[in-house]
Amino acid sequence: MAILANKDTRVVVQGITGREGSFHSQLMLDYGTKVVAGMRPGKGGEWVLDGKVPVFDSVKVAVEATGADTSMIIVPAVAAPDSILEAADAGVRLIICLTEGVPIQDMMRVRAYLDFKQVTLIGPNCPGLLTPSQTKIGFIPGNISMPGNVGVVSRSGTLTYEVLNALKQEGMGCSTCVGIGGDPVKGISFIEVLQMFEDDPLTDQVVMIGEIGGTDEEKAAEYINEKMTKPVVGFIAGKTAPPGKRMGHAGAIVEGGAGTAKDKVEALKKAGVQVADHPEQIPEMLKK
Amino acid sequence: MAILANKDTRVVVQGITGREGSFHSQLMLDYGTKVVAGMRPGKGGEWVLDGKVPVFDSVKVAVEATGADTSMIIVPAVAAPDSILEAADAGVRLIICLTEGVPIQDMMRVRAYLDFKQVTLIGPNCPGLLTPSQTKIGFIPGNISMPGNVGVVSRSGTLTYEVLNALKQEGMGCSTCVGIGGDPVKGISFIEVLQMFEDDPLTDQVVMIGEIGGTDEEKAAEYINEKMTKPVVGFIAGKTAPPGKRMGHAGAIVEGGAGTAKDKVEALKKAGVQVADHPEQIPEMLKK
Amino acid sequence: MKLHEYISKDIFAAYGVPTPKGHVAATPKEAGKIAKDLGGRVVVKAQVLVGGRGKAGGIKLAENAKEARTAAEEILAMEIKGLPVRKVLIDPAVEIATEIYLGITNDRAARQPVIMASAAGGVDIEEVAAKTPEKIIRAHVNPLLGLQDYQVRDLAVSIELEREHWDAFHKVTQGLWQAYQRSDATLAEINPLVITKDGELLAVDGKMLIDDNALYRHADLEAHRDIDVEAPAEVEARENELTYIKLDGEIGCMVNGAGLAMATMDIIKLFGGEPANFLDIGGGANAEKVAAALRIILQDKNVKAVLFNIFGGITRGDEVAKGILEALKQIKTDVPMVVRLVGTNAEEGRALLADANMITAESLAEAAQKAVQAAQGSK
Amino acid sequence: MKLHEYISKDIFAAYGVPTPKGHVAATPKEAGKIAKDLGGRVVVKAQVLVGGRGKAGGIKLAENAKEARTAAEEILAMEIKGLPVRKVLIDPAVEIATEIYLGITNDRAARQPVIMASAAGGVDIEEVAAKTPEKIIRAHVNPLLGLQDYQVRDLAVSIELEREHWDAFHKVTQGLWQAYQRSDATLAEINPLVITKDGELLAVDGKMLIDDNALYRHADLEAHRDIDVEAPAEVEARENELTYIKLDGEIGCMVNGAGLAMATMDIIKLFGGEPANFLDIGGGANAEKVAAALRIILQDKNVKAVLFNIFGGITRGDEVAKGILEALKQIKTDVPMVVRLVGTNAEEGRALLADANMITAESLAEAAQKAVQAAQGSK
Repeated sequence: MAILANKDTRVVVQGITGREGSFHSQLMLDYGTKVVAGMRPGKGGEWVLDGKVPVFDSVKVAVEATGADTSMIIVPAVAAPDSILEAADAGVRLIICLTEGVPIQDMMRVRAYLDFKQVTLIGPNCPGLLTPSQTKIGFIPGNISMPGNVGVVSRSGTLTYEVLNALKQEGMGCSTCVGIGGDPVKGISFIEVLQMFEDDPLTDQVVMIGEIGGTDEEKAAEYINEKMTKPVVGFIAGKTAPPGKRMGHAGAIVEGGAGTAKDKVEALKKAGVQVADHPEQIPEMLKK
Repeated sequence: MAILANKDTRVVVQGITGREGSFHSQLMLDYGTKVVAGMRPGKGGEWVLDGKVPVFDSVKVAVEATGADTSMIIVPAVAAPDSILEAADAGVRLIICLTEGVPIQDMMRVRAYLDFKQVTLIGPNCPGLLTPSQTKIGFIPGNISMPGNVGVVSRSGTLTYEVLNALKQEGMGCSTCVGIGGDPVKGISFIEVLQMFEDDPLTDQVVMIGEIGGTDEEKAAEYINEKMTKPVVGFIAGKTAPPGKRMGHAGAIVEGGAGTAKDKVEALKKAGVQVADHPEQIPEMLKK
Repeated sequence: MKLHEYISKDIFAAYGVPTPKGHVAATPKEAGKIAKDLGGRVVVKAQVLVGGRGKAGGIKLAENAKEARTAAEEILAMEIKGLPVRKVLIDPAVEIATEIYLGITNDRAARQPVIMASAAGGVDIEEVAAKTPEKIIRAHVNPLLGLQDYQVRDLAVSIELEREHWDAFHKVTQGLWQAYQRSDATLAEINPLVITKDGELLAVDGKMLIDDNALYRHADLEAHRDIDVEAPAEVEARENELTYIKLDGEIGCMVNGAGLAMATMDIIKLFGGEPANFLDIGGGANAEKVAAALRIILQDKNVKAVLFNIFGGITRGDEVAKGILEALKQIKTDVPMVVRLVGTNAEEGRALLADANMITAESLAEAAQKAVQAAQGSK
Repeated sequence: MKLHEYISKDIFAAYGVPTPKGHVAATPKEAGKIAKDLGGRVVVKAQVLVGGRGKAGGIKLAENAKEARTAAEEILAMEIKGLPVRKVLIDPAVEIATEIYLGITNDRAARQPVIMASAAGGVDIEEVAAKTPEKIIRAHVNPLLGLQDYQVRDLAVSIELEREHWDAFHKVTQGLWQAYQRSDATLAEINPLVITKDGELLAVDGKMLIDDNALYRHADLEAHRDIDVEAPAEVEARENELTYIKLDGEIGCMVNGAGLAMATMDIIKLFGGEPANFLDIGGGANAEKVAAALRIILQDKNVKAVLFNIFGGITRGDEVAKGILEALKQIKTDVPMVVRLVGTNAEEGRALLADANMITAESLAEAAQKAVQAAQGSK
């Protein structure tokens, strides 16, 4: 078993007929992910990806027909809030929303609604999840990681790949890698994933990758200090970012002086976390 | 102990400075109810009811200052939704909203929000609650009932008084009387109160007073049939009401042929409930 | 409050629902003018707030302006189920390919709005609901979130709407939802929602009920109230904030509280009488309201006795007594009156009424029996 | 996106917030005309999207139209923190009794909007927040319910607002909430909200930030974008859907992903270099975007080396390689380039670039070191 998703996870892809949607769904299928259904209103009844995956007009019907328990959302930003709500109401237990650029007030409403529901949301604006050799749901390239005992949780996308790749170069594998996304209002947070890793018998060490903006890393540091027994190695991106400038996404706004890289590094170190200066140092720190 | 409220219940009255608010708060004080605070924005700092009850500008401050755990709302309909939300957010455990004429869509929104909260709402458009010789919260006249082992739950207002009075005339008392209100969208329902009576060691028999409209009585009948061990006597008002006519409040619309007095009486009888032809028959039915 | 078809459709149109480009007329001449301006075939439709106007002859097809004028003349002379037809709507006739039902109402059990759609539109939807309920697709709407686009798509799929109509259906459905929500409707219904032979979606008939409790924030809608549907006494009652419904019996009732008022009617019947009305003076009624209520009851010449059943809670017995005395000062009447006052300030009330010539009762059963006797005695 | 004071106040006014009846001018002549029409004392305020314009002399009081014209002339000739002043706002001067702070923003930790009020208005609220945080009252707003009236009253109580101003405060606060919500703002702020000596509440200064992700539904606001606040290269980047921020170093970076881009800048610094920019080509960038990105980087004459760090996930290595080749066809340059491609279609990308004259690297550390060396070598 792994946290959040494993080889038995049955995935419906919302937006499977789009260019990126079909491309990544194919990579997922190739990796071994059970992509059991696609959803695209108006395309119900078609089969895609060489006729391997049936498309439905709604997530509800897809879930009923295929037993999908997880939805991956790869739709335009304007459709993402509706897609998340549709998945939540259709009864999947996990929603992974890759879409970037979702308006923050939409996400606040969606989050407030999801608080009613028994469903876990990862994202939006996230690279998804990888449990090596079992399942890959999202963008994380499958070939850059292998099974192992390191749990990885990250707010960043490609920076996560960098870390997985560095681990693999050093012969280290990963239990599950979760990209929680960089948006200011999102689903699952560092703390929830850290907790899962703490409870996961297959995870012995954890890598946490943060960046400037917000106070999620500081809160995670508190959690690590108080509750975690497993060693954690951290990395924070944005040490050279000029304050007050947007670095690509809303999560990277330095808010009112708080949330700087320096603050975060200090908070983590105080919690007993080893903090790397650059991503490729992480494997040796884990070996210590 | 009694269900929902007893002599230790500490009440804040929202709208205490109004004509009806002050009149009924005085009756409640006279009865022995712990009216510990009043709330009326802009009147904070005043004392009312012969200087016995302090008034606060907000429920939150009233709760903090006086330890009120229950709010009674007696404000104009336009202010009632806001008042309910204020009470819910201020942390009381029970809200009794007497106000009549609250728009139904407002109540649907309020209810959807309350589903998040650990709070019980009675009403709106209800006469409130009476636990004889302990506490009276709302309109139910104190002198028409006395302590006893009959639990009373009713959708009606004055019809409830009629029943309490009839019981008292026959020397029968009441454990708690709950007027759940006649609005189509409301707080606590028949079933929840029946369940409380079923679990309440001080209640041996139950009287349930319904009326035409909706299907709450039918659902209650199902519950009684399946779960209740204590005897229930029922009464349904509206046998002579012409179909399709509004009888005073929205709860009394006969919807699409369902919810007639005949349907309800039959459902109750099928569940083993004795159904009275008129309210004053209820005491003798209980005696059987 | 019920809204006329033409007002409902105007509201729908304001929220982006396509409706026929018709107009309303109060005279045959106006109707002819509208038909002429529209050109071609038109439908002339009685604007009355009861169902079954089609069967009653209240909807006529007209080939041209002259026929429209004649049709309007006939319809405007009609009474449908006792209601006079004051206005007709002249809509262009459409060529219908498909008829859909679409409606939103409050599901009190679910405490949420529910949207319903059916491919079996254009007929009596209640009959469909009773006989083939599976043909009506339902979806609950979270009142905090509002109608979601995916729900609209699910409806479209479920009623097997052709995909080419999805975008138009989305616009109609979200428009209807907005109309329902922003108007504080308890019902917003399009039946039929037509797909024309040209492939357009069109709300050919529309119906709205507005929550009376919310009318304070919809003065524009309140202005459209059609008092024709109410008996004059009911109008007067409403203006006095009373709820009065005239019935066919001979015992007038004045009661506080809807439930007790119904129970009072029921017990009158149980003891062999017939209630002349439902009348709820509401909570906290003052003397003035009580006086108005008594005047309204006594306007009904069938009334042979009046039963006052007041159980004081928020309403105070003394206020009620004052109201009765006030009314009796103004109205000379021989109708016997039975009074039962219990509860808050009941004793003060009884004291005030001691000198008036009234029959008193202790129990409800006693009061009802005395009222039935009094009515028989005064026949 | 930041909105100018005058646009923010126009939006507030549209939602019922009282604002001074001023107008905006682009020339001294216009300013004089507006001041004359307003009559009496006016304030002439520079419309620039940076703080501290008051200290910089960008706000001047004028007793009459002539003085207003002179003040406008002076202000319109200014640059404030590097930004040219293109417009001035001429507002009637008000007599201030009290200054309040009122703002709404997103609390990302709470995942809800938060409304903040303080009796200590009119000053730098961040300083108040830092030094005397207890003077700022906060209330979270449930995004599904919206701002409740009781919350507004609680704020009024907490900032000890005189009761006579509660109704006006309610109107201002609910108006600000509507403005925040309907405009998809990430900040809507009135500072100061003034109580005038006549007892009126007036939003004397206003500020709004709009969520860039939501601009697709606010074309009217997008039209107000002030590109003066962005370097020309940043404007060009935005138009190509790239995120570019110019910095002062000599190593240009092109990276996919904000986190990796920041980490790449950090590692350049770690190995003794200085990044010339932040540039995120985003997820799934195609050849065209990559070419645009390279053009933008090379426009910066400080750039002595370029580091491409592409870790393919949604972005494909072959697309990036095609973009680089495309750009190099158009741009003649001697700047050395270090390329690191990993992940999705990285091999295909490397194959495409094999014949171009580029330095390649396997690891990020290696890439950064090579870029630092190349930049030093090309000096």
